[in-house]
Amino acid sequence: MIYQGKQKIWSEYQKEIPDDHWFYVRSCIRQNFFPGAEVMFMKICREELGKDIYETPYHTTCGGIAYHCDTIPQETVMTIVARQFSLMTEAGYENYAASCITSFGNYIEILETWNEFPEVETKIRELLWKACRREFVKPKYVAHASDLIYKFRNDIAARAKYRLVNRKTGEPLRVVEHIGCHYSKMFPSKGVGGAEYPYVLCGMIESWGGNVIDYPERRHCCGYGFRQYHVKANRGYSIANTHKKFESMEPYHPDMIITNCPGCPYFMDRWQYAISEIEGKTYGENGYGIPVLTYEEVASLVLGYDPWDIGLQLHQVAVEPLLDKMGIPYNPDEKYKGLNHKDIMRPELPGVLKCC
Amino acid sequence: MDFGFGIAPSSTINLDKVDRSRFTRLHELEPDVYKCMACGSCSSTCPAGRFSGMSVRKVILALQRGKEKEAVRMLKGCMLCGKCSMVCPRGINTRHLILSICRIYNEEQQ
Amino acid sequence: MRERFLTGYNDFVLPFMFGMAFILIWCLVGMIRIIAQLPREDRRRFFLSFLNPRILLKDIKDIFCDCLFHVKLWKRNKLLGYMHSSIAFGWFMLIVIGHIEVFFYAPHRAKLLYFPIFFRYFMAEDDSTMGGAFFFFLMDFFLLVVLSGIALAMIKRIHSRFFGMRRTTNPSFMDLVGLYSLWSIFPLRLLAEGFTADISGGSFLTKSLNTVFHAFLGNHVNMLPTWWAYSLALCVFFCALPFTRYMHIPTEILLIPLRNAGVKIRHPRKGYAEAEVYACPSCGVCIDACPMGVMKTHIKDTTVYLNRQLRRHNEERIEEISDKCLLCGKCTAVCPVGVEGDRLRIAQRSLRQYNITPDYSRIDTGELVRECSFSGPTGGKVLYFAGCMTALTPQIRKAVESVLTKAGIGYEMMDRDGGICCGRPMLMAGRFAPAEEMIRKNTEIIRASGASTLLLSCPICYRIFRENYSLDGIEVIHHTEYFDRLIRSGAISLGHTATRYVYHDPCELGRGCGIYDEPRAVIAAAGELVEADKHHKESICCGGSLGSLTLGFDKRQAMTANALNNLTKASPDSIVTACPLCLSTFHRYADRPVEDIAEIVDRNMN
Amino acid sequence: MKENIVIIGGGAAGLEAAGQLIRLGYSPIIVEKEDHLGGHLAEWHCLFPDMTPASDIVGRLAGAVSDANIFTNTEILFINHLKDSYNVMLSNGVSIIARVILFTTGFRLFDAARKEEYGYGIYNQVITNSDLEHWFRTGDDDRIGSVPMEAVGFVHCVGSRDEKAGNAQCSKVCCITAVKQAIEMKKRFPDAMVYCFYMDLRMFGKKYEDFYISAQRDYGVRFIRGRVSEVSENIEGKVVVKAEDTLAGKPVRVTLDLLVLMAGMVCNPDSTKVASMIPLQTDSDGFLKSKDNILEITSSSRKGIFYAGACTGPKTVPETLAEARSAALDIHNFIESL
Repeated sequence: MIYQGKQKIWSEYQKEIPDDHWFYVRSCIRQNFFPGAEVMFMKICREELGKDIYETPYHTTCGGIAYHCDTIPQETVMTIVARQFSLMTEAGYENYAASCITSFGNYIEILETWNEFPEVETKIRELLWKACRREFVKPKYVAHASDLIYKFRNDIAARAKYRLVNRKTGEPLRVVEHIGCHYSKMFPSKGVGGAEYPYVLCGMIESWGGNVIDYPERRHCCGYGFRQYHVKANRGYSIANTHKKFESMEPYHPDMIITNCPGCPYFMDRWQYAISEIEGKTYGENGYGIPVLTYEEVASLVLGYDPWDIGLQLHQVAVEPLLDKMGIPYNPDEKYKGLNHKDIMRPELPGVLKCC
Repeated sequence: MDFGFGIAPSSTINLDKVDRSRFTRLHELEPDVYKCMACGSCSSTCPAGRFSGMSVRKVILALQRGKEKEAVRMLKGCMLCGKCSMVCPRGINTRHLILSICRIYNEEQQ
Repeated sequence: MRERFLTGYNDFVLPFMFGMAFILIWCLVGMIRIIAQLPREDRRRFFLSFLNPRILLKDIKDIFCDCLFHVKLWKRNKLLGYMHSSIAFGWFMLIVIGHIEVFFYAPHRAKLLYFPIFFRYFMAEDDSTMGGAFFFFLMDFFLLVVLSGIALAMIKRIHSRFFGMRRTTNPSFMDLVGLYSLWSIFPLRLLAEGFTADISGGSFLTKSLNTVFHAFLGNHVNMLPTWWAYSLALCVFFCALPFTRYMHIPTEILLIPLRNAGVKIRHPRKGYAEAEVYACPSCGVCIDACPMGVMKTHIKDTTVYLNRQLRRHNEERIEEISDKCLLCGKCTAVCPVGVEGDRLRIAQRSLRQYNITPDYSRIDTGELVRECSFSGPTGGKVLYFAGCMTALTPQIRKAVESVLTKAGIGYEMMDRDGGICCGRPMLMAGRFAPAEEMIRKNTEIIRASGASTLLLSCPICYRIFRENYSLDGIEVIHHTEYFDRLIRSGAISLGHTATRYVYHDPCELGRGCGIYDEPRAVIAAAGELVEADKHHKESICCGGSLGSLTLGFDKRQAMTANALNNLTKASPDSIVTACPLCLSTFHRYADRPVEDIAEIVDRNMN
Repeated sequence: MKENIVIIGGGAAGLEAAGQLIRLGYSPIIVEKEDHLGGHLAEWHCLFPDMTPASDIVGRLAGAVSDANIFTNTEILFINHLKDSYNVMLSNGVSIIARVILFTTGFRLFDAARKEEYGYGIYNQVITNSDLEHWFRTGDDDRIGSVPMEAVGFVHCVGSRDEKAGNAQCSKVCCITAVKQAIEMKKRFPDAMVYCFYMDLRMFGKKYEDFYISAQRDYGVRFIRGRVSEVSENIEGKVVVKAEDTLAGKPVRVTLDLLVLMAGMVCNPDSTKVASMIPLQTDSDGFLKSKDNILEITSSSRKGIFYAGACTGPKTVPETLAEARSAALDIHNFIESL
């Protein structure tokens, strides 16, 4: 691996990310999977970094899942997106940040389509007007939320209480970064670092002290693939892809996986349990899995938030080994306590995968 | 635990894992097996192809890719009529090649 | 006639007696072994054949014609024929007359095996026996005949071209031992009898010799050593015989009745095959006959060498030779003793073990039957099976169909969209079981189609349909025969042109099925027929044969060129054949048009 | 004859044209930006199909022009169009008035790093055809032979026939070069498996097909029809290649000790820069545009400006030399007609 070669590519794929004043749209599914992630993003941006992040309860899905499942036509998804833009316009923002990778890809794809085919944009404006009498101005900048954290990675590093370093050995943690497919594979120039060697998560890892692992199936899909998971008959195909990734990263003994997509962490986390049940195999140390975290969760850990406050107890794969390595204190008794110490009940333990 | 689905087998041909020993033996007997440029003349002219999907081109390829079972299945349909050897633009003696494959590879082992 | 010695014995007969006993026992054991190896059914057939006077007579006639007179060789080349028959028949007569002499003049010595051989030593002529002089004359005469044959044999070793043979076999060491001992027997006999000519009497040869060289032959000190030498030469010859090509002499006598009894090769090493292998005289006629012979590297792959390797059990070479052959059958056709080089090879190929066995059970014949079933009343219908190879030479199929249509003959095609192979190529590879399966499938289709005539365009198919299919009630016919019949019956007529056609006899049609005249008759009706340099059963394979398993494409070009050379000796305008494989092979390199008979018929039809 | 002929580029085309013009009695001036003559050919080890050493060819070509005016390390600063001639200003301060300029500016090798998915410049064991030739020539490359060479791969059409890479054209020589290099690798590492990943094999030239058959039969080079989609590195530092075996209709992956990218020929930006001084037309592929692609391949649309070799498109060495000779003759006829 020639690091300078990658740096050269990274330097070629830099995108402009405004410093402040963002209109933020949430993901449809993340709050169910990793409820702490989006909350922590807002908290970090607003409270730690003092940024202006606006969100509105009136925004809807971007239509991406339906679009990628081939259940709605493109005009529909474009009109939904146009409505989101009109909410931004109404609120007086021009920087648009999406929490979800598929949404981000969706916005980029639609804006590029309008760019190439202005008549489509005109038609969508008409449709939006007909549907809800709304108008919009196209955003000046579209970013994924991870782009923002990437931009502020060094500010976060400066405030960090913990680093991605093994406290005992002083060695950097071996970190797998997994980028959502829709981040830059369709439009390489719209992602930090391009499509082949995206830098957005690498930058965070490097800045926070970890070592990035470049393993052969790094580019491979997490296995979600929308239809591959949603149709039960295809689920074997979905898990096969995840399995392939884990088999490929196994020799590197990763300490953790960081992702920037709603589906990826979910599938890489939950499928580790399913694989352990089907194959009897686990990929972490001592029968544990490899903890899979979102970049917001990692940022929160680095900044010293309580693991249980940021929702790490909702992960299938136990995060305790990682917390131990980073030297982050936690109270095991508090793990399954929700807000105001309300008992959220302990989950049933799986047969093979060790989960404390 | 039964989830109602398993890990789907990969269709990828992993050349690292192909056991080349038998093909190496075949190549010693039939150096011309490497001459095939996959034009498909043999397959299109093959009278057995109609009944069994026999294709010398595919057999050669399948053996190189470690898909011996598939090759054997096709070979069982071969009638050894020799049309393939007549049409092969590279002059490969396909009949003898087929006979050699039938000696080196074993349907029982598949 | 009087006996010279009371005992009627001298020690010098011992070597001869030993040799004679050895070879007799050897041959007896060999014969029993071969007969024992025959399948029970063949063995029964063999014994029963002796009870059939017709076969018995044929056995005797064949033994005389083939073993003594070498009629086939006379036909090939007179000098070669004379050489062989002079030695064989001359020697035979020496033995017969020797026995007659013993019978007449010393009947009490008839029990002694050696007595007729050394008659002149033990018996002396007296003045009164005119008969003795007569027999002595005959003996000298046949000795001269044999000696002339030996002299020719010596010349042949040096210059085989005089005998019409371009190439001859390379003798093995034991062959040379046999050869030189055989050559020495008769000059030694002449010498020995020359010594005794002034004591026991002699005739024009021995007596004259004695008179001319009296200074040497009159000295009786050398007499006994010469008789010893004669006896020893016989001994060496007999003892070496089983290990030399001369084993063909006794073996052929067994082979002929076996063949006449209808016994066939079942195993390449046992029974009938073994008789053929040992009956091979290593004459090398097959070397020149072999189409592969155009390339020097293939000379050692001819049948004579196959037989030699089979005798030596050199497995690697046996496999190699067996696989390389084109199975054109020409060596079989020209062999003076009837060794079947092609069948031996197929039998050899059949021994091979394969780990993948074809399985055609899933082929749905119903669909194929539907494709070729006749509509309307059955009876008198022609089912046309073009064959796999014809699919690559569509001009043949097109022409045949056109002729049939123009002649108003109702027909259906059995393989319009491709059919099941006839099985002959598989059979030629020695894989009988899959071939049988194809035969079964095709039989099923033909029977179900309701045809009464099966018309074929490919001689490869034709041969197996004739030899291995049982289609009783259905006539199997090649299009050359069929068109000939149509012409003769007046169903079609051809316009005659001045085009000079040469006809190439395809191996499987000519030598394989004996169809020589019909195609020629058809061609003669359409134009001027000229013959190739070598034709009929001597026709040269085009080189495209499916018979060879190992001959690569690049190795065949020289053979095709040679075959074309042979065909164009009489400067024909066009080369005509009746086999799709010959057609496409010749097409590749010919300098003039190559056509199938069907094309000519179609073009010249009135 | 006192006619100034400026030849821009001292590669195969420039040298051959100069040699021919000298024989016709002219004294051409060769302007070469590098410090040596021979262009890309000088960087190559040997040439298909007879494995002729490239240095022999360059030596012969350069030998024939020893009498010519040669300026190495020299670039064109500007060209002014005078009434019926051109004023060529060189970076060494020399200014030439010439009625004839011959462009033999050649091509540039595609920058393989631009095909990011192949990881050239990122994965240690990924090299280009040019790197391999360098190693053949000098033996100076730590990446080759330092580890056991069990499997070597060649990727055809890198940056050629690739609209995404901005080059829709076929580079013509890469197929046969890959075959040649594969054979050379097989000679040096007989136990290695050598794979060629190709889309089409374009064996158009004399003896190319023989060469290809020999690579298959005699050297056992394995040809896989399918373009490599992505390359990654495994923990041992080997290269993992993914492609589709389009003949089997299945994805294929293989681990290699060395991956060679057959970088194609693309237009030379220096050529474009000089051409813009006159200005000359360029074609859709970026190469200089001939007056006619069949009849007048060596002529430009401007009087006195001629082309030879790969400045008008990818060409083999024999084609380049033939064009150079043809251009020399065209120039001679042009001068005669003045």
